Amino acid sequence: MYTNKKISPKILLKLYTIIFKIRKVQLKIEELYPKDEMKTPVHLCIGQEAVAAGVCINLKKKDYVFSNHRGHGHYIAKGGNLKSMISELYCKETGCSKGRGGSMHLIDTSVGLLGSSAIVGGGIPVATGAALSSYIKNDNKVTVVFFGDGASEEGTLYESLNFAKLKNLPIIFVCENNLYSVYTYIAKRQYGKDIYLKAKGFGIPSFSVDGINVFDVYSKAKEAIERARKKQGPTFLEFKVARWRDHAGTGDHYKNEYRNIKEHEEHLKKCPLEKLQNSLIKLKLLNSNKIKEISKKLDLEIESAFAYAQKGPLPDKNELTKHLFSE
Amino acid sequence: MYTNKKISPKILLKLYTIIFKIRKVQLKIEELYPKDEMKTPVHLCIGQEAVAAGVCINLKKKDYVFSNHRGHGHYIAKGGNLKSMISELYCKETGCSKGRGGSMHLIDTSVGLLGSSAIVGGGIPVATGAALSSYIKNDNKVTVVFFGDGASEEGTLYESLNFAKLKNLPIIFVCENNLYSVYTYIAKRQYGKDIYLKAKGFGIPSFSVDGINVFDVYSKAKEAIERARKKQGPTFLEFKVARWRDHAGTGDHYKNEYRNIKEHEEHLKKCPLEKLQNSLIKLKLLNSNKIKEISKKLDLEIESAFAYAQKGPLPDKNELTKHLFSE
Amino acid sequence: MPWKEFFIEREPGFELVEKTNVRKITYAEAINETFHQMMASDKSIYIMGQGVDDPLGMFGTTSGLQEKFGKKRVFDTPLSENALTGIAVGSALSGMKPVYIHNRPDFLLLAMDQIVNHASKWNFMFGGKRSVPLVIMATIGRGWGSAAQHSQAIHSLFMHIPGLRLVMPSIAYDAKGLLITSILDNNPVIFIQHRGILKHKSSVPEKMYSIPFGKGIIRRKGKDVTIVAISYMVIEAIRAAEKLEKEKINIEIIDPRTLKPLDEDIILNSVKKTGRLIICDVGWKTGGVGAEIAAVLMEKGMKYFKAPIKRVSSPDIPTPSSYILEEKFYPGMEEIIAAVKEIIK
Amino acid sequence: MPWKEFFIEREPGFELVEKTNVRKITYAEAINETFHQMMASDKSIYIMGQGVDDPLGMFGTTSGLQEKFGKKRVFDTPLSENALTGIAVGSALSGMKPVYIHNRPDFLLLAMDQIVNHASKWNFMFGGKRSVPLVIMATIGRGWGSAAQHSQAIHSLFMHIPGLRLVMPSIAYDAKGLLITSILDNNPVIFIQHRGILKHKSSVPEKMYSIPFGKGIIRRKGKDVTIVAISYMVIEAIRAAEKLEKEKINIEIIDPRTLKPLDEDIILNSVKKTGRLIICDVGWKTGGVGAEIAAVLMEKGMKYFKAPIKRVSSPDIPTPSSYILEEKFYPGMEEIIAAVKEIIK
Ligand SMILES: Cc1ncc(C[n+]2csc(CCOP(=O)(O)OP(=O)(O)O)c2C)c(N)n1
Ligand SMILES: Cc1ncc(C[n+]2csc(CCOP(=O)(O)OP(=O)(O)O)c2C)c(N)n1
Ligand SMILES: [Mg+2]
Ligand SMILES: [Mg+2]
Repeated sequence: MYTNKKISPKILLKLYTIIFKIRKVQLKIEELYPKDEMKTPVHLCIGQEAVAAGVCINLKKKDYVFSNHRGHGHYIAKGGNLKSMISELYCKETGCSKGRGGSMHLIDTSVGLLGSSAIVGGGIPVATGAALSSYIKNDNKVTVVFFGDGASEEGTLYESLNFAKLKNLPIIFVCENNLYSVYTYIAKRQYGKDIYLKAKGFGIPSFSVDGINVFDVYSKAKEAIERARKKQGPTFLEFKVARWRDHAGTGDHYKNEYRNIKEHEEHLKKCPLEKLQNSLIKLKLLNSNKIKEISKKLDLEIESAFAYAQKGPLPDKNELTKHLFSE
Repeated sequence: MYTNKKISPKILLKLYTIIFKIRKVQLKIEELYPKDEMKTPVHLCIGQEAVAAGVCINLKKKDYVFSNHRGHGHYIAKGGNLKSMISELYCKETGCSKGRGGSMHLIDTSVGLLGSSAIVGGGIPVATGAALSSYIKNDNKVTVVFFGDGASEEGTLYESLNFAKLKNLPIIFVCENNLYSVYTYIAKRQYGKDIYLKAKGFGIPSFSVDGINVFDVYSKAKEAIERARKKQGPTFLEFKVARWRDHAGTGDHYKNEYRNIKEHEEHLKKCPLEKLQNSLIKLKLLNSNKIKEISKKLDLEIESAFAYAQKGPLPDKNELTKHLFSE
Repeated sequence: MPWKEFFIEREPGFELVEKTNVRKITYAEAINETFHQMMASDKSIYIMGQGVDDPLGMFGTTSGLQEKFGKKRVFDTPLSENALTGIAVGSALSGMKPVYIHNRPDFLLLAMDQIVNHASKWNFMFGGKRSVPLVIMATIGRGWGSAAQHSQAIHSLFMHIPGLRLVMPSIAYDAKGLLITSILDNNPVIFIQHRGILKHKSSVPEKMYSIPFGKGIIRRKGKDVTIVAISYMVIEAIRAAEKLEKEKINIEIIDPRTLKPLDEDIILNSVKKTGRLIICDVGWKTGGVGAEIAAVLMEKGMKYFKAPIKRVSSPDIPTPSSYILEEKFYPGMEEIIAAVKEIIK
Repeated sequence: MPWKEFFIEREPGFELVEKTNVRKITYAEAINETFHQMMASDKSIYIMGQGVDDPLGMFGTTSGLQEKFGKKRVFDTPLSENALTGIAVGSALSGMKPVYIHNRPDFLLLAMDQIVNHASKWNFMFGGKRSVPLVIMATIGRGWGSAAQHSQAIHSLFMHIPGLRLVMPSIAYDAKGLLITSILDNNPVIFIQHRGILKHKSSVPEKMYSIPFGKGIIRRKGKDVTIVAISYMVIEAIRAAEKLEKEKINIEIIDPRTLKPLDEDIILNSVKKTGRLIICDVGWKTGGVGAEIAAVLMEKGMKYFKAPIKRVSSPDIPTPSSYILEEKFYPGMEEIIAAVKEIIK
């Protein structure tokens, strides 16, 4: 049983709800995607939910988060408006990016989500820049940037680490190591499996954490965010997770061709939602009624978001060039 | 006294001659540069000669070297043709790059010098590619790439380290840490002064070495090159050196404005040529007559190279677009 | 995602080359066959890129290569586009002939330093001492909300860079012949494909053949208006021409096949006849290849023009994701027809 | 190195703006003054770049800033051009107004990913939710054997990218007014200077003033031939015009000042009068800004042209280092005169 005495029941239930919500939204997308109404590539984060939830719960609303192509979880965990997100997937004017961005470009500035880049590694320096703002303005905000193991092969990461350490910026580099970049296993792209060691060489406190165990995620992120808030500089957190689905789209069609099936099956046994749920049941914080209640509430919220998205208006063709420049 | 019992007298004298030669060539350039006949930016490596000499003496002629904007020493140490180099500085058709490259773009393919990039960090992946050739072809060559502390801030270094380790390539990354990029001290660009730690995070054997002490340079480079030759993969060597002159051009005009003068004066006391000379005198390998003899021989060679360069023909204006493509 | 289906639908119902007895294969198959043949013929060729050995085999273009030529000559790479380009350059300097394949041109923006500052200049900068035989390939994405960072057609940037070749074949036959030329060439080549044509079939001889750089081809003879169509736009231009034929408007279509070098003469000769030119590109208008083609043609043949040159290209905005906006963002048959009608007014 | 002397020598012996009582300062001084004034007026502006606080102060343009505004708002950077650009973007998204200064445009090639994939697209890609008020500056190098990697004029690449502004002032007065506009603008601006004009003086008011984007200026009135001259080429064009005047050839010179947006009307109006256009650029010819200017002018005003447009630019090769080749590589007064004589034939 995963547990951690320092986490309050209230937070534990909140974590559970967020992880459950991310999972449910993903499954709903997966269910409806074959209808071809969400005409935008989706990158599901099923299996990785605990990272987004465990990190973001430690952030304040004003804090910044930057995400990547696999950004649904980050968006939801930071409190992004669900209706706007689903509408973006449906390519609607009511989408968070007004139908200009699609699933890979989510934003909700009202909760500090300043955007997500689909260029692997591209969001890392951008996030570092937000942290630089906080350093210059002394506004006491903390920035978190999410990226994958693949992004740790891009030079921008190291350039950003160097700069963040140099200026002692309030930023947490969160690497979700799900072992794959598209269909390519990490061993074909890097030596060793431990990415955090590379960040360590830059003098940055760096840790490898089980990303399935939300208790660990929560605690490590909390420490890091507190350090950043106290002007003690950046932290690098590598979370070991698994991608349960195909790189993009639904299911995992080519799994026999690109996966080590045995390893994968081990991963599938370790569900972050299930683990947390079992722990909370043992802690008497949850029971089947309570679970049903949460589940129902989430279903209602999600269904209403999809309904909202489906009936929302498409962008106006005559506004094609709008938003090229800001006035 | 610097010494190392494992280095043969023959090699010690050769090292001395090479360092002396690099120094003398630099001083000659510095002497004649104000005449404005070498119409190309020069980046003198006075004070850093032991690195080029101590590394390259361990290489075979067929081995590859890639250099950067501060490349005179690397070129000479690898055995590049001096007449062609000086002619290049004089912008002549007889130059190693036929007057198309200038001081920052030296090449001598007959001794494995495949070129030098003046984009900081640009030569690192290119060199890694030459090592990849050796890996694919199994040709038993070793590649060395020289770059400065500034280059360790460019993402290409880390991308290259990752790839070199992944494929176990026969390459030595040689970082000449002279503490400055132009007029910017390292502390304004990086956290800490130890660059080799960053390479270590990539699983690459990485060392910090006194670059003034040619015995240490020689031994560490020898080990690394032997390892590479035995297919044991890449090595990262950081040599601590000092740049005695201005970033570009002659003298050190702005030194009071950008240098820590006290630190600099300490550096100026540690001359690689003088240290080696004193050691060899104590080892009875040199005496003042022998020094004079070597000096004279070098002067003759250098003078003849300058004479050759000065009287060589300029490129033909009508061949302006020649060499754009290779047939 | 239904990209593939989307584009199969659009396959034109006509032959792009003369009818022959030669077997018909897709563009992707032609590329794949060329790789197999070239790699067998020259041991210095190697292929790398993200996913070249994965189940999708880079749209099928790299399928079977690793099995045949081994992991040293066909390998997946880390996500390090700039360094990998430099690595390709360095290997080219030392005797190899690298082919570096990218999924999309968008990622070439990470490698501009190595492409422009290094690959394109090495031969010149060192007085011809070492050249860079390197082929960089990428496939323009399109549609299905790929949006601003995954569907750029940035080939025009390379048009401006001395020392590069820019190759953009539109049919399988040319893809094979030009890929062979590209690999045999001693210089860096940017070879741009387009998702919209990878599944299109045309007659492709089995034997190896080379199509020279700088040789355009007339895809369709006509006398009223000349259309220069680039890459996928050839398909749209042909459709437009077939429709216009019914209205007795007779279109000549020229596929330049390589933009750098550009076959100026073939366009000029056509314009001598038609007096009217429309340039259809898959990228943005301002500062695009269409601008250069227009400028050079006017320089050389102003007197032949009966009307100003027109450019049919995407508007100067990032690609929007919503399909309703995509539709308008991508010009096609209808925009070409409208341009033709205007130009003959 | 004697670069500076080299260029001072070339300072034109004439006023570029109307004679006034306003004090005359150099281009570099005008930039420096603007930074001082703007930073004092808006705390969200900060300046970074390699060497902005070093003894040379980026050709003097950044002198005294760190002393005045502190190390948080004026700082030297690591050599990490791509990440630093992204950092500038991120800070712009979160309320700052960064000015990122590079020594030379060559180094922008390392940052194309952040400039093109990120800065230029963020506002559009997110439906206008966050904009990127960012100024990126670089000074084109020239001469003294700087060679292929240290003297590129690659501004034309940015001409092609939607979402960017491209600003290239040729005199101190415009430098100040356009820098103010650039910093005040809510979008990414590429601001390109040229070493050959940084020491040139012209009348510059002390007060702050803004010159709108997309407004060219007639530097010299004339009736026979229109010359559009970009950046440093304005100087060469004026010299050519003065010489030609003696032969009774009357040149009108237009300085577009910003290339993106481009003041097409001012050029068109001039061509209506002269019927002849020569475009003089500091970069390569093929696919350069000259191509776009030629293409769009022909689109809009073909009927006014009495002769084909000419482009005076560098040949399509990397910059050679040898001075004898440099001389021929860089077009100037003589090449402009030759082009004029041909165009009026
Ligand atoms: C610079 C760049 N190169 C390649 C791609 C294509 N691409 C999109 S997502 C992806 C996988 C990235 O893997 P990782 O960073 O581990 O994230 P994950 O998908 O596993 O969450 C790749 C290669 C890209 N978007 N950007
Ligand atoms: C990518 C890039 N950025 C900036 C420059 C300008 N520049 C030329 S040499 C140099 C200093 C580099 O310092 P370092 O790598 O330590 O080498 P050193 O000059 O000390 O030998 C700089 C910044 C450049 N050439 N390339
Ligand atoms: Mg991954
Ligand atoms: Mg240095």
